[in-house]
Amino acid sequence: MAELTYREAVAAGIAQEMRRDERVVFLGEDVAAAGGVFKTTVGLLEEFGPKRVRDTPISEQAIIGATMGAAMTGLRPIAEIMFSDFFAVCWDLVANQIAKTRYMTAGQVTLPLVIRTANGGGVRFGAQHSQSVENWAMAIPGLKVVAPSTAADVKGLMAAAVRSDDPVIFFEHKGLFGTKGEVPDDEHVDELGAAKVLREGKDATIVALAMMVPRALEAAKILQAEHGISATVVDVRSLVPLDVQTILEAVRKTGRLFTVEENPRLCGWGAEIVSIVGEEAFYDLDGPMVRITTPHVPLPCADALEDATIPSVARIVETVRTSMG
Amino acid sequence: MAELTYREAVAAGIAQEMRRDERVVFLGEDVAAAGGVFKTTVGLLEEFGPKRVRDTPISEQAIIGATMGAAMTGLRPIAEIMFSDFFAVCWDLVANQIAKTRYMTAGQVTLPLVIRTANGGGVRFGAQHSQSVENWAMAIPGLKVVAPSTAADVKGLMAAAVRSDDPVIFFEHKGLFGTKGEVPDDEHVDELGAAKVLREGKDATIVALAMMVPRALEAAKILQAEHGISATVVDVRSLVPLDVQTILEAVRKTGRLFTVEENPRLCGWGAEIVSIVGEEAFYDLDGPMVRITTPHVPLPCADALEDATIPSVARIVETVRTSMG
Amino acid sequence: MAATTKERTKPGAGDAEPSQDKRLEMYRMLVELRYCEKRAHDLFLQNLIKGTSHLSLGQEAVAAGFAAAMRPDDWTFCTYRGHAHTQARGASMTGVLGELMGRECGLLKGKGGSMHLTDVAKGAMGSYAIIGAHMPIAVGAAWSAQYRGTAQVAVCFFGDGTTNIGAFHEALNMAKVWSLPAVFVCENNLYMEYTPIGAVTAVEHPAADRASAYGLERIIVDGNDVDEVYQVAQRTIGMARAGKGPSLVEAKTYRHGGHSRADPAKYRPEGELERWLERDPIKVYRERLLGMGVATATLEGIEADAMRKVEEATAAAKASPPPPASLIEQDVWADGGAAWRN
Amino acid sequence: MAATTKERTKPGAGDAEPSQDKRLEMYRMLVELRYCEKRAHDLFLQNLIKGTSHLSLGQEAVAAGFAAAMRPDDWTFCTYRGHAHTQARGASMTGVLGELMGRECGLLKGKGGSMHLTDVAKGAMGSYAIIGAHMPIAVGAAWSAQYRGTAQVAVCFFGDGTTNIGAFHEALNMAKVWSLPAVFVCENNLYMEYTPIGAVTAVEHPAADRASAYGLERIIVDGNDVDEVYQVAQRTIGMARAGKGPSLVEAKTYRHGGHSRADPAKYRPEGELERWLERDPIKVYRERLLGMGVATATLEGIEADAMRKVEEATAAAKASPPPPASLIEQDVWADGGAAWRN
Ligand SMILES: Cc1ncc(C[n+]2csc(CCOP(=O)(O)OP(=O)(O)O)c2C)c(N)n1
Ligand SMILES: Cc1ncc(C[n+]2csc(CCOP(=O)(O)OP(=O)(O)O)c2C)c(N)n1
Ligand SMILES: [Mg+2]
Ligand SMILES: [Mg+2]
Repeated sequence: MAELTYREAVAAGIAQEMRRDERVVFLGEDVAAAGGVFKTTVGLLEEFGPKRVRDTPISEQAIIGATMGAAMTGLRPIAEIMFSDFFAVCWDLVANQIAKTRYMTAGQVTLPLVIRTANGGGVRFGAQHSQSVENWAMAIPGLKVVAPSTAADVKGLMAAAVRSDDPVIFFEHKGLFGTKGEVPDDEHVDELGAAKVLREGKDATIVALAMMVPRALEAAKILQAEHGISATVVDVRSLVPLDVQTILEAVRKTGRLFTVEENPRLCGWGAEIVSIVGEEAFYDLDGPMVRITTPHVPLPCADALEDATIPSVARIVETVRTSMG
Repeated sequence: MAELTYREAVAAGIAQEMRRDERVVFLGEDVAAAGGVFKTTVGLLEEFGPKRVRDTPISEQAIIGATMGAAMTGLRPIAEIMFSDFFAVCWDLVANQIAKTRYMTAGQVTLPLVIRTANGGGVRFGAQHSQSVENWAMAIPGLKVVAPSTAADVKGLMAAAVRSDDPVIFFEHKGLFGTKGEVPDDEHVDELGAAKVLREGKDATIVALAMMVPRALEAAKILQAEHGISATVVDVRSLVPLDVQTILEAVRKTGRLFTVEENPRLCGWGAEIVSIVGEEAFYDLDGPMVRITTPHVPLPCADALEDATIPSVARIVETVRTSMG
Repeated sequence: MAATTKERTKPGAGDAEPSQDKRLEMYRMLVELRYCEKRAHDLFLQNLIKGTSHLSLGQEAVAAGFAAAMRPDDWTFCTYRGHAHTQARGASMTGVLGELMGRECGLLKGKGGSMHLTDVAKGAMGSYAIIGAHMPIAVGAAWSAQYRGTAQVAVCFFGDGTTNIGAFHEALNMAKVWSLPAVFVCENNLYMEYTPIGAVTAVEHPAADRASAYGLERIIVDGNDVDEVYQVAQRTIGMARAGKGPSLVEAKTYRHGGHSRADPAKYRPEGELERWLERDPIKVYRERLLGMGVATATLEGIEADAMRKVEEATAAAKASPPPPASLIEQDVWADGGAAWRN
Repeated sequence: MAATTKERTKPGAGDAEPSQDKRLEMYRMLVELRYCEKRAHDLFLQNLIKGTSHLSLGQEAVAAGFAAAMRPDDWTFCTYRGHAHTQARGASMTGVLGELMGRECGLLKGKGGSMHLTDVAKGAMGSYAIIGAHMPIAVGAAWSAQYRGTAQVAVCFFGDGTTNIGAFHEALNMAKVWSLPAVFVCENNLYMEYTPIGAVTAVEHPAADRASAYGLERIIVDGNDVDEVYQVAQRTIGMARAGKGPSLVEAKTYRHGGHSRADPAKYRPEGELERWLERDPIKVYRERLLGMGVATATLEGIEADAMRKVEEATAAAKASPPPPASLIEQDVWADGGAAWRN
């Protein structure tokens, strides 16, 4: 086990798969010679050469279209969309073409591809470079959706994503790039669709994703220490497929559900999980299900404002505490 | 009162506003000379001339960009996106530019504009021309979102949308264009953000939108007649602003919530409403909250398949009955 | 990268004329595509085809000329107006008509419909219903061919109206920069849906006048002359296969009917259709073949074969049941299913 | 619409030279933009500016030359690299530095940040952070001017890399077809972020070599020569104002620093920066003015004024508090609030 940053784990995951399989190629803006604007892909050009690691024009539609066309004709491409906000300029290729083509062709087309992207806020980039858009992808049938919270998960889920024969949208969190964690040196392949219970409690279940995971864990510690509330913390990790069983089980044990989302309030993944629980575990609930989200506003830029907008440890603690009475 | 089709009500609503205010202009593909591919805008070119009613190239980004630029400099444009699926080719302009610019500029920019679009399925157009994407718009802070179910609401909400100083996404349902209803001849201006209780019941609340509204109503009749279940039916009409009070009130009276959505299952507006109710009216609930949705698949094309995919009257009846029973 | 823009508007010296066999093969294709498309039209009128559909009547020579020049493992990417292109690559006529009618025997088992005809086994890599999307997708296929060194070529068809959408621009630039084996073919039929292309386009030739913006040669071809199309196809596909990069071809043609099912095409100036009917690609080609000494009986035989094929396909498609509801939750994922949760 | 493509690479006869007053006004602008941008760089290093920022050091002559040719009610649309363009239209320097520092006095009260500088009252209609988006938005403003008959002009600045995105293509075509009063100005600084523009573009001059695809004149200008920029601006804005439609200008220039805060710009070939520093727009212009007989003291006076202005603005911005949290739920809607429910 080596300690890697979340950032380094990205290249480690990609490299592991590129070594294994020649069909894996990688493209994006400034990803090759420059190693990516977040330095997540440093070293890939050097190891795999310009045939497999390609810089593109600023043409997101061409990037994602090329990814799809290559995937349907025998390659297993990985594309980078620099900021997840930019999905909006190529959403047709993602949501209407890649997601639907296998279904529409009754299975004639297989699309083993990964689109990885820097998601989320907290780094003072403003409303067009800070969005959490994992719910955009989750709402589209035909896309698998992953959002790791640790370096090890980055590597392991990247490998799983590359090996999947389905299109996977891989959300890396900008606010986590600098965080460190133990990552297996050897081949490391995780599983899509498995949530992780990071902490077991008996009073409440807190479900979180990506950068909200460390905050939820921290909040759980405080809730225990200062308020005697014992909380289970679940890292969802994969929105599609969704590990509904792990979540239901946690809620059945604790009787209360809290979700912590970075995306704006309406129609997030938290609403989906609340709805599933509200139908399937209704009689196990001891009280309201509460979503802790960014308010339904674009993300402001100034540090003072941004920090007060995205759910914080304090807000999680406060919300759970008040709601638990 | 004249009887108009839902289709005719579109042009009636636009014409009413264009007569009143010279700043209202209208643009889109094949909307002028041809009157629109759904014939929703027949007669506008003749009445208002080519300066105010403009055919565009097949350039959705340019259409929506131009709409925004015109709105920020003194006009009140209405744009057509022919099929709502095509939002995906101009989503950046809608979700990142139009929705966020007022907020990012601390209120310097005002965007009084309407984007109207043909939404929904049931007409055998296949997965790229049949989506219900109102949840895409609802998930973006800064957009108002309307989806009328009757001809009168089309005219009245169109007028309200044009008069709103905020950007409004106006979803017309393809499956309803041919339906008829009484529409006020005189100036008719409805209100954004008001749901309508179409039927009062005491056992269950069914919340529906657009083409699902007539189906929910029909289902409520059958539930009453054949199963003795008395259901309130709420037509949401406006997703943003959302008339939460009307919905909560209905649920408080009936104790049960069912939502009927045409969009694929995950992260729809139904999940949002369930989540609000599951937090704010939890103690009024007598049983699970149930979403009736299209399964999480792209929409198949063949009539036999499409009809079995979108929620039907029979499926609504069956789901409510089983769940209440 | 320097712009080297040569201009060429006709097949020139070095473009090989089709052989006599090739000519008869193309005539057969033209006639089959025409008869099948007419049958599709009839099936609409009988309400056996629902939804929408976009016919290629009048534009068959583009599909036939290119298909005749392609290798079986080359790829076609086309639009919602793709019945002809898909069949020209060898897709089953029963599969096409069945798909239009929403039957289980359809190429896509009824899941896709007329706008999405696909037959991967024949290299018909899909019909795409959102303007421009397939152009970058074709770029990706060409990239794959280049990467794997297979000498396959991606041929991508699109309309004049499509030249005004962003994806067109991005795809052509990237194809040229990466020097990919792709041929982009604009079928300029003078109209987008109902609006004349000239009313919404800054240049006269929507594709050809923009070739130089991508460092490409300016190529215009008579899209109603299958021999000419074939020659340009041979040359541009040959260049792509030889590693000489992409081409952009503008084929001038005309659709005889409306844009789609619902369109009576009243926006056309008087006499325009009649003038183009004079230059109907099948009429023109039939006369040419007769003039070259092909026996009337040979052509009539081909025509009779085609009519029989259409009748058989129609009957087979009609006999096929509607697709079973079990298909609804199939084939979202590569495992064959649609589960998004455990 | 026929393509009439003339070529012009320099301001020609009929392009009015700037008056002496205009020249001094432009020199003042250049120096202010330069000093302020350098200050922004210092404030980064002191960690008083968070997030990212994109400096225009070296590119000031484009902003100054165009701004000097615009009417107060004309509109500027620019990119995340927009500090200079926004200030050139008259936005407050305190407002700019305050915004960069996330202070309440910021032009956007801290809500937008460095990539979104806007001052509608001055015609600075926004800085847009997603490549290409503002080009169609500028089209809309130009449409509004044409519709209302105000003779206003929309001037839209963008980078070389932006010429490869779809929105560029759509915007230019529509602007030409509608003959709108817009001037599109490509600041070709040789790089997208870190990748040389030549490596990802099918033509040598990413904007000028594509003008003909939109029926536009080919215009290249030395973007480091403010007089030349001013002359081209006068001419193209004048044409737009006179109802003669849009223009596309390619201004060759160079950024002295990295792409953004984080970028040390190591990808540049040796000597490149040094060669361009020789042609620094301020250096060049100062020498020209002196050569024309302007007194050294006059220029030094301008420089001292500018430095004082920067000091004052810095102090004012530093003194401004962080924005209050109450702003978070303000100004989503025109009513000033953020309520999405009752
Ligand atoms: C992005 C997008 N915008 C609009 C449409 C609707 N539409 C379908 S076909 C068509 C006209 C296309 O014209 P052209 O490219 O000339 O092709 P043709 O139909 O003439 O073959 C339009 C506007 C679409 N499918 N996708
Ligand atoms: C759609 C989109 N893709 C990528 C980016 C990331 N990005 C920001 S600036 C930039 C380079 C732009 O280059 P150019 O247009 O030459 O402008 P310059 O920065 O040189 O002024 C890129 C790729 C973006 N902001 N938007
Ligand atoms: Mg056409
Ligand atoms: Mg640049």
